[in-house]
Amino acid sequence: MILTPEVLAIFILNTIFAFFATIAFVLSVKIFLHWNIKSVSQSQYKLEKQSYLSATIIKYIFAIKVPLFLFFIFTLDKISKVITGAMCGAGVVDATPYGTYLLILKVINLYVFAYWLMLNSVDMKNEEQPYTKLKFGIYIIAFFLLMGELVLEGVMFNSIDIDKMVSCCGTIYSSTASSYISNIFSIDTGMLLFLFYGTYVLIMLFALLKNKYLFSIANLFFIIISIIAIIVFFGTYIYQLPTHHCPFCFLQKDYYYVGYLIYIFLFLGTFYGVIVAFIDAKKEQMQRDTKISLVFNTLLVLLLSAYPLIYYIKNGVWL
Amino acid sequence: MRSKINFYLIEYALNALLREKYKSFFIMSIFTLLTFLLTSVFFITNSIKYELQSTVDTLPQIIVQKIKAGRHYDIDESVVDDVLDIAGVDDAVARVWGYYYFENAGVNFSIVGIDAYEKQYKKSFENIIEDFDFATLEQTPSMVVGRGVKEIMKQSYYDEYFNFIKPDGSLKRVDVAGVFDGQTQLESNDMIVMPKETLKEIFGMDEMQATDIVVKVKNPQEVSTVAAKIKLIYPDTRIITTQDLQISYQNIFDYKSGIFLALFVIAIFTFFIIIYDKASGLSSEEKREIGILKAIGWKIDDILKEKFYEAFILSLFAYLLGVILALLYVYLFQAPILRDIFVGYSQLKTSFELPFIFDLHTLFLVFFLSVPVYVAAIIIPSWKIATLEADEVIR
Amino acid sequence: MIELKNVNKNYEVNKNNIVNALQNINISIQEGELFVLKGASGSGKSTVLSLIAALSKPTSGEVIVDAKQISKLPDNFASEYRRDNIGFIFQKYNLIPTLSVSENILLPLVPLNLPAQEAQQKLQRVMKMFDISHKAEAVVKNLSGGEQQRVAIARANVNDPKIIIADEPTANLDERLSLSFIEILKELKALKKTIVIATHDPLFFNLDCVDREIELHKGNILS
Amino acid sequence: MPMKKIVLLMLLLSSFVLSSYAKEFMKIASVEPVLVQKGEQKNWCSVCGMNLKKFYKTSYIAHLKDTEPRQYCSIRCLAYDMQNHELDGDIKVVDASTQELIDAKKAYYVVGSKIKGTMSKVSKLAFASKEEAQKFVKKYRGKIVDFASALKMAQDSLKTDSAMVLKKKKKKIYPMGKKVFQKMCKQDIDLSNYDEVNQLKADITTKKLCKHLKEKQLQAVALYLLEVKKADTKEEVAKHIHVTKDEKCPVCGMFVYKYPRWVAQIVFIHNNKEKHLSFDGVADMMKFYFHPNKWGDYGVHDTKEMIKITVTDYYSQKSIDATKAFYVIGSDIYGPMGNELIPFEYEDEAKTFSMDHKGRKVVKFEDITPSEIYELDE
Repeated sequence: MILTPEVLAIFILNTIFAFFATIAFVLSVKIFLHWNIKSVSQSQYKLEKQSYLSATIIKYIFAIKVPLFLFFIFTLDKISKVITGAMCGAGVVDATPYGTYLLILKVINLYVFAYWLMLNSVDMKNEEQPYTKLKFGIYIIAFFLLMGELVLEGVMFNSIDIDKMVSCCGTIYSSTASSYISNIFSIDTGMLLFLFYGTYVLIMLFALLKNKYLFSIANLFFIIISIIAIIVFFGTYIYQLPTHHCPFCFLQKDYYYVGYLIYIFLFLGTFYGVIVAFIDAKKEQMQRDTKISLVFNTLLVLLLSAYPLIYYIKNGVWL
Repeated sequence: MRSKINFYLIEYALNALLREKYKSFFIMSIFTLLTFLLTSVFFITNSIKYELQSTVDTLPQIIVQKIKAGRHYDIDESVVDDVLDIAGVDDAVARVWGYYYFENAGVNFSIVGIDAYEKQYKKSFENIIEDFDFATLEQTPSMVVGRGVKEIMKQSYYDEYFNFIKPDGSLKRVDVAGVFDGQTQLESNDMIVMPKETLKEIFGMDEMQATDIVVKVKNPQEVSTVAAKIKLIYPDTRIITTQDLQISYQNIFDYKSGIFLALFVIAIFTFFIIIYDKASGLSSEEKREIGILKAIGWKIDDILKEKFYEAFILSLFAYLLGVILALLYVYLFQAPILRDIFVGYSQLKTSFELPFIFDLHTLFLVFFLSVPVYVAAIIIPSWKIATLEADEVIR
Repeated sequence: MIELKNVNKNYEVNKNNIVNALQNINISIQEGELFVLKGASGSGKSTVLSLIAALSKPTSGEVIVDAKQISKLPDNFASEYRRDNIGFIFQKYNLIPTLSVSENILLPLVPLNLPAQEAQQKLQRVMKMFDISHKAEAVVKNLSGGEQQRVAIARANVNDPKIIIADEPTANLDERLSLSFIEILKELKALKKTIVIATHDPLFFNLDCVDREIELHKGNILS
Repeated sequence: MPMKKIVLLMLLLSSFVLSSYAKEFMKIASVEPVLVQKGEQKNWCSVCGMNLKKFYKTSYIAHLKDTEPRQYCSIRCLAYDMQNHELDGDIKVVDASTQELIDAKKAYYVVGSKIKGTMSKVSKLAFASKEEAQKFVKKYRGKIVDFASALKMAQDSLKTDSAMVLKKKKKKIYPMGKKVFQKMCKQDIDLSNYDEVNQLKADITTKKLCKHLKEKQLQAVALYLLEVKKADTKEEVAKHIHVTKDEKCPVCGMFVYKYPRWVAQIVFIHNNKEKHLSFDGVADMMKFYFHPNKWGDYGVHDTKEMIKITVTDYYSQKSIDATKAFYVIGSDIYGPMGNELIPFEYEDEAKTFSMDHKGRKVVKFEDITPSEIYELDE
């Protein structure tokens, strides 16, 4: 058990989340079952009002969750200093069997909540409110994901044993290790880079062709390929070490916290890219989303490419 | 663009807060108090931790004391040789020190004997050795005294020398060779430094004996192993390591932090309830106002937004105010009252200042512990206000 | 332009006491008309105005404005509709007393977040039109009743709505001010605005500029 | 009467405490010591320079070929001298109880008693009569042997005893001697005339080479002058491996400055320039050492190009030569990367550490294998 003020703060906020998320959940179930936009009954008016409360709660949770996610990563980094063997968040994530799932769940939840908000904003712009049932249906699923995250977070912090030694990121993300992560190192770097830049070009192309489905799928693929490319290739240039692949260390001060920037770009770029296919928005909004997606994806590609390029210019060789 | 900040709405929110002067003031006071307390406690704990660490860092890693009949007793100097032979020990020094009660002034002097050619276990002694010629001090029994000590002696007309009473009742005259300024107030107020031999004579100690032995270990990881080994060779000794000290300090500290955290969770909950209550209790005037706004075309979202602007302005202001007050309280005024709660070891160490440790992380922490809680508390009341039937309240 | 079809409106005071404010009302108002609803207080005049302004929803029946079913609009859209199409002049003015005249007039524009210049233009236009420019910075609670009403009218017109609704506009005015209000009405009518007034002030009866009158009694139209 | 009993008991107890204190065995002479060497230098041991009066009860007189009679503080110094000189005549030892000079070969020796040895871990005290020796054994334990076995013991332990003494000299005596020399002595003492400590000590006092010194200071300065200054042994400056803040371990990628207690370094020549790589532990350094090309192109491709490899001694935290160090594998001390090879300058320290911390084995640099290194990660 590790109970630093940071962890306590996360727990307190989680309690608040759980409390409000439950209220929103109850209301969402009611809305999901009884919503009828055509009805003029009192109960429909009431549901309509309650939908505002649910939406407000969900907005609140998302608004706090985003900075809290960064705070969470920051806290992991801080805790890593008291755990033997861990040098960055990766060690803490690896310290318990729950860490990896928690992190994945957190990222999924960010995407789901952001998607919900987009859906909500489109829905509220239409007099017919065509997505109301859908969005509250999605929230019912999101609620369980969120609760899963909160429980997992509690369990994870609860089971961190300061005295137990953990692996450092150098071991977890190494091509010689036999963990499942090391499988990605079997991908040929040239192939990987081809995929990375190729996907980026495809995204641009589909944006030009205005095919939102292909655009969305390309973005979905871009999330995965980017993370792998960062671990296998770009990370080594950020660290200027051919053998260091950790996707956590560059969140630290020694690397000017560049990791936060990378992940924010990646999230915004791919999120706006993916949702265009999932939301039947007006044309202007779709164009806007596409534009945002392109801007952030481009920023990401530029930022990541700058590291090897600068390295090459400075040293005259590739790593 | 819709996403631009709506300054009209901010202005309106600000006006709304000012209109409800007393309520805003009340909520802000509570909020400020909360952030103030929270920040102060974190500041104090950060500072104490830092101070503790630096205090412990200056202490000898291991102190070996001989225990006889449960009391601290003089230890054989030859123990140093055995300790030096333990793997990992960098240095071991036999210390000679003690207290001398000067009845005339009713004060205790602490007297330290040093050997000028030994490695010193404390930085301030190095300085004293550099400033005074100990070779001559040893010839004619003389000493170096702290500035404060000099003053006290002068009051009893001891200017050039001082007569110590030895255990056998005879007097030992020791000349005052010089005055030094200690690194701390404490040092210069009660410390006397003289050659080991002279001090041993005053205390009536055997030539080959010492008060205790301090041990330096280069690798801090080895301290406990070395300590265990000394204990094995000399079962009649008490071994004090900095780790022991640290743990005992830490225990006091954790205990107090624990109580505080428990109180704090209750405080947060209370805060939540108070805010909820205050935000729910609407005057008919306020209700009418919301009704008017809705009647002239404000949406539920607009009103919610306005309420959150209000909350944000209020909480941000209170947060900043709380942090600034805490900064002043802790570092300028040295945190009266609160500090005493946390400084449980005041008897172990007489005086210290809270060093200025500024940690951005603490500010984020306090932010997450206050602002989201406040905003959460107003969600439901704001929603209730925003969904009021305009038609009913404006008539 | 405005059509109420078979409108019923019940108010639930408590579980066992339901008041029928309107019973099967059918009203049709043409564009540019100055329409007067007469009747004693409690006759349901204000309820009709609320329904037209989408401030409340009918228990049954339809309210159609500009071919739009406003009785079924979700709350946010009802507000938008109100903001863009309706200028509401209340009996008690319903100004925010601690704000200044210009601040009060600008209130409907706040959520729109207009550029400062555009907002100022709109403000100046209505202040000039209703002759309140000289008091622009005065706090509303210090104004006289007539001035307050002019502020309320200015606020109702700041967004240049097609429909003006007035609820007992002269109830708190002396005769001189009431007459000047009628002058303002005429001006508005000249601007081709549809105007609906609920009143029991005899001053409005048989007025030249009034196109049509209906009298309500206990939620029913007296023919 | 209980009261009386208590008083009696207390009296008894206090007398016991007092007597045991008073009867503590002291090596210092309580009679006028017999000193046989010539001149002022007679006061000190011929080998180590220690004060003979202070260690009179363990001291010896011997005649060696081609020398004046020599007097030693202990059997250890006698054994030491016998390595270089042949014995000529008999050896005299001081009886530990009567303090008279007796024939060493006929004496009874008590070895391994509670009394500490002089310059040795185990004390060897001589007695003329067997009864005295037995009485002593009763009180202080140990066992009785003859001269030959006592001497054998001294000879056998000479190496370890010398190492122990040297350790103490390095830690305490030489630094003190240096300070005394700088503050109290003439800086132009000609050391070429002196071979032995007691000679030098005699001259320092008689010829006033230094200001008045106490015995301890005199001993320190003499040892410093002879064994450090004259021998011109380079003064060991405890050097740490220095790393800058931007140095990263090529193997694991961590900033090395965060783990100063574990730093290891490989120095190599690249393009005629001396370059180095720092590691946050021996394990990582060895990984690099075995496969320098696996971790990227740093301009070093073969172990032959490495001109110096240093590691941080676990105990002293000094920079030591990695190829000469001893490493403990499988201990319960973890480095920043977990299981580590813990480096030591001296084998005995490595063994001590291995005992203390449940080490699996102690290996030399050349015995480390890559498979062992990679096993550490599991």
